[in-house]
Amino acid sequence: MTDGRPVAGVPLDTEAIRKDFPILDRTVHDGKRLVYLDNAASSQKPRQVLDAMSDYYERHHANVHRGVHVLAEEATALYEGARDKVARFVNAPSRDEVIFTKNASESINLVANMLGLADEPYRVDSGTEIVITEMEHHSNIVPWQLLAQRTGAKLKWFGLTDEGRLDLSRIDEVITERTKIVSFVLVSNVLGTLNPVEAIVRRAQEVGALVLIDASQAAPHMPLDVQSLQADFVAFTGHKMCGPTGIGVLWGRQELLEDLPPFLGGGEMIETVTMSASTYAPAPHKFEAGTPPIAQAVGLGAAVDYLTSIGMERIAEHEHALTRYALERLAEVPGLVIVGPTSPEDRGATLSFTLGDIHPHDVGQVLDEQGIAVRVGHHCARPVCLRYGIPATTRASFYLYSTTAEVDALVDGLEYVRGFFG
Amino acid sequence: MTDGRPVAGVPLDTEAIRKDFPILDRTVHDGKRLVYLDNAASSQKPRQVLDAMSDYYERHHANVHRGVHVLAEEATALYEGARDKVARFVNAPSRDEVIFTKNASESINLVANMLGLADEPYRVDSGTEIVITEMEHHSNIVPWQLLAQRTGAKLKWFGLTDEGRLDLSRIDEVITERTKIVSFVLVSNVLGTLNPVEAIVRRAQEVGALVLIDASQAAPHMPLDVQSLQADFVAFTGHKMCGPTGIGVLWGRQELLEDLPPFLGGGEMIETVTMSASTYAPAPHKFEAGTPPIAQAVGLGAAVDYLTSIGMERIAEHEHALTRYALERLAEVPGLVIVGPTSPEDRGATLSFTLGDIHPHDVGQVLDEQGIAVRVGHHCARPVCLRYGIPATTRASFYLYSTTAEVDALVDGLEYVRGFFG
Amino acid sequence: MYQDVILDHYKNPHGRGLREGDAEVHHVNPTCGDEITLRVRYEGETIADVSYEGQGCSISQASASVLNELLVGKELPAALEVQRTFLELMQSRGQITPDDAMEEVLEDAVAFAGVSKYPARVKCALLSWMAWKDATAQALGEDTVTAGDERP
Amino acid sequence: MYQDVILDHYKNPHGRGLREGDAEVHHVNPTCGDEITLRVRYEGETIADVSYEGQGCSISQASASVLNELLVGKELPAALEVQRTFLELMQSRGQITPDDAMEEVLEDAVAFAGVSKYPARVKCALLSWMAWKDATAQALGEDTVTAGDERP
Ligand SMILES: Cc1ncc(COP(=O)(O)O)c(C=O)c1O
Ligand SMILES: Cc1ncc(COP(=O)(O)O)c(C=O)c1O
Repeated sequence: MTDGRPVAGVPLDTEAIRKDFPILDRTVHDGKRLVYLDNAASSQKPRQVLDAMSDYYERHHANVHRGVHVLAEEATALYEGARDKVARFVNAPSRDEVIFTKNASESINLVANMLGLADEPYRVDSGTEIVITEMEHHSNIVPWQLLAQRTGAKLKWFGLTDEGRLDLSRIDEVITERTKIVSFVLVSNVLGTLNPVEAIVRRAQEVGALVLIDASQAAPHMPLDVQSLQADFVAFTGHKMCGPTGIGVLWGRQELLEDLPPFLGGGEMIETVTMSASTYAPAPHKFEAGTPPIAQAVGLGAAVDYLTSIGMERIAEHEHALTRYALERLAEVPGLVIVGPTSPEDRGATLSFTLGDIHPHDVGQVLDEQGIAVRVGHHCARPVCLRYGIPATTRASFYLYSTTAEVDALVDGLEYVRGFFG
Repeated sequence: MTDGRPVAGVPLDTEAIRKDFPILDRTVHDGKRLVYLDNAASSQKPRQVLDAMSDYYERHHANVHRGVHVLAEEATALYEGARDKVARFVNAPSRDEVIFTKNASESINLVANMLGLADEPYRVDSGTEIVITEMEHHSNIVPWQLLAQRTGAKLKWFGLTDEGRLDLSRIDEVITERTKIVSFVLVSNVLGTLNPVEAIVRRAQEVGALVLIDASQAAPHMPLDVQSLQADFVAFTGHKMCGPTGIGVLWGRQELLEDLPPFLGGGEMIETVTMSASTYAPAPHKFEAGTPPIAQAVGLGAAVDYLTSIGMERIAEHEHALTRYALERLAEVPGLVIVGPTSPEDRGATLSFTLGDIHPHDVGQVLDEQGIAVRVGHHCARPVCLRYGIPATTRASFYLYSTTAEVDALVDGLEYVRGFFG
Repeated sequence: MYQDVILDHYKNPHGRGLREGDAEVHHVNPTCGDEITLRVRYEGETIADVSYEGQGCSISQASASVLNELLVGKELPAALEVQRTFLELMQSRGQITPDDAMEEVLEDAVAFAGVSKYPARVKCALLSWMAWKDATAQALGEDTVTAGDERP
Repeated sequence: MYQDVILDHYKNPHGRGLREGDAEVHHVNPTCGDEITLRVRYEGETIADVSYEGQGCSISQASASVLNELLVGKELPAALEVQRTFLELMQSRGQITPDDAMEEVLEDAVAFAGVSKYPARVKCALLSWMAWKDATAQALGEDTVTAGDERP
């Protein structure tokens, strides 16, 4: 099913797609078919991605960039080729704007640290402000808390409405002339909410603040165009988008990457080194200290090829339809309360909920016994739980290989859970 | 050959070992057999390691630590099991002292940044000193230059003798009461020199300075025992020791890891988060922000299993014998000058040299045409070249699968190079 | 893992609620958000009360209830023995099948043996026990709870 | 890739050594440590001299020698055309086989066509050419060297 051009509107052939993912054949707990609904935590990998990495290690591996031998040149071409692929995938104006990191968390920390070390006009220091939101993943909270502590800057945030959306009603008071950076999530990993980029970017631009968009839950699921987002930085992570663990991406606007100081020092990121001083290579290398995640970049490149061959539009449509179906079906379960938008508009395929008084840990465990893998807890976004006064949620999250039959299995599983603890 | 207990003194069966490494079967440039002598840049990977990673992705992948479903538990057990393996491999007193990073460069940057942010008595600031050596890899120079710039601390270093060894004659003037950290390489990636740990550690302890040992070129090649080294931190990298790219290790003494502040913020490294403040998980998790390199840890675990099954003592003996042979054979090549110790004592299996006036780039290229992969340039340790007044070197570096036949091929190749440019 | 004993304690917890105490601690299980606030009251070496409030899964709630049932009225050394035995069982990764001696010490708490196979849930089962040990240390002094740790 | 022409220039470089100039630049190829110090001297728009000192591989040395041979005596616009054509060839990743027109412009420099297949070496071949362009910009002003860059 990865042949031919993807055509929007034509539904995905999930049966064929599932054959690409070896793990989906697995059974758990004495022969129960695996129903994997934990895609917001990490996606599974198609054979195409695993093959690309094996082929890399079995035929082409060497360290990149400095070698004149065949393997070094092949490895470099594959690594830099992956950068080209990722650049095209997010419609980056230049391949040099794509920095490979180890995960989205490092991408965000990289920006936070650069801004703490930068010169004016970017410098975050006391007297300046950082703006995030209450629905961020810890990886988009803690780096800013650390930056605020280290620099004396003030951390502010947008709160949430009861419907699970950003409360932008006081946007002009939250984002002010003192704001240096606004960092927010495109799609929430708990609520599923798709946030209104334009309103936030417009206000940030008005006051001259930079914008970082955490696209970790968007890049895997919908077309992503860094130019139309109009942000300054976009971060995402490989393992959630059919790619391997150990790789993340930071896209940044070229002028910024030129102006901002390096963060980690080491091999690859230098131009010339003496014992007393060094100069740095141009971006992206300036921000890639040490041997990069070569095989992982190759794997991520294969992942974006795979996703592109299916078509991001079609994947988004598939997940949208599945979300609509799941919202309907879950509404049938007594005591189930969705945490986040309850209609399929402007939301991703991530559904968090509570089930009466039954603790999510127990929901998850009993679902697991039936072969259904969901995530339970605060999903690394504890402030969301605090906001809604709940200790934790159960979260089911879909991907291109998810099916309505799996939604049905979830609903049946939840009925069983209710019986068990009822 | 990976069955049975390794017995020191019994030579390696390189023929059997080579069968484990698929890439060593490759031919380059129209059928020339690959002679891979670029192991100091990166090693090749045995099938055992690739299989472990494929099996992980095909059967067990999920995000770690927070899941109650089967896959999440299996993935967590595999990831944390890899930590156990690495802890045993370096004889760490506790598994919690093993931090997974993305590469050795990140490991070193992590320490440098922690010390810049730490409280007394560890804090590096103006008035304090940092000590490194002139034979460091850029990854053990630039992080300290950046730290010195950011904090006002003074960067000092040990120079080199003409023989390619550390000049410790003025050790008491270099390491002083103001020294907070001494960071040095165990085995040089250019000179091959094995450095005298004890003398440096003793002096550092005298003045209460911390010690970081860069074991990137040692961990793959000899038994490593962090307890007998008596250092405070030891850094190394997966891809040079039969493991995958995208993973490095920082071992650190438990009390230090408890006292030192976190560096990167995000998921996994927290205990509890509110919008205004967070508390951090105990080490090692405190230092592992974001989704860790799960599959890469599994691969590294398989790599240390593989190396252990062969025996690090035997690998060291094999490489020592090969180095002795190579030093003898290379001495026959007219115009060839070894840069680094010329006798096999206290050195690793990395041989850098110059060949008359022929630029290393040309040496490397013409060797490559014969299928021989060496590295040329400054090997990310430019100060070494500056010290010896040369623009670059050619470097041949061996590993457990290297053979005397490959040394012979190198010597023949160099003769051809001389003829070509003669 | 959901033994009837566990479900019973979950549905009808013993001694829940915060009452007067000599020391209070608040423990959190960061991986799942389980929380417990726990107070101990001693009369000499005797545990006069263990009161608690918390939120969490059936395992953490049932375990606090079992703790209350088992420890209240015991002398500290005996209580510490129960705690240590429970810890040993929970850290066994499913390798220990409780024998008669263990059952005698642990009573209802043996029902948690199955939980030890689930690493993510072991912390839930231990939350209240760690909190109790911590609260006791605060009430009576650190050495009173560590004294026995060196036993072979 | 090692054409005889390249080896000849390497063994017998043209115009090597630093002589008087209107501007001097120092360029480094960080991936291999190749370095060049290069001076240009102009008489009006005519390149009166390109003198240089450097260390590096045969490719970078031969390329500097070829540059000297080709450019000295040329008018700036013609020299820029040579430079642009050479750049095009070197960035072709082995895809361009020089035709007659290109050979006429590049003369000896067509020998570098094979180098374009080796990404790690392209920078060596371009080092002196980048240095020359930079030195010319310093001597005559930035716009003199970029003027033609917009040509289709
Ligand atoms: C001695 C030494 N230190 C540090 C490093 C850096 O390792 P990595 O590039 O994997 O971060 C290397 C290898 O490149 C090395 O040889
Ligand atoms: C919204 C969001 N941001 C950031 C992250 C962090 O990604 P990673 O753990 O790969 O660094 C995640 C996933 O865990 C996420 O869902």
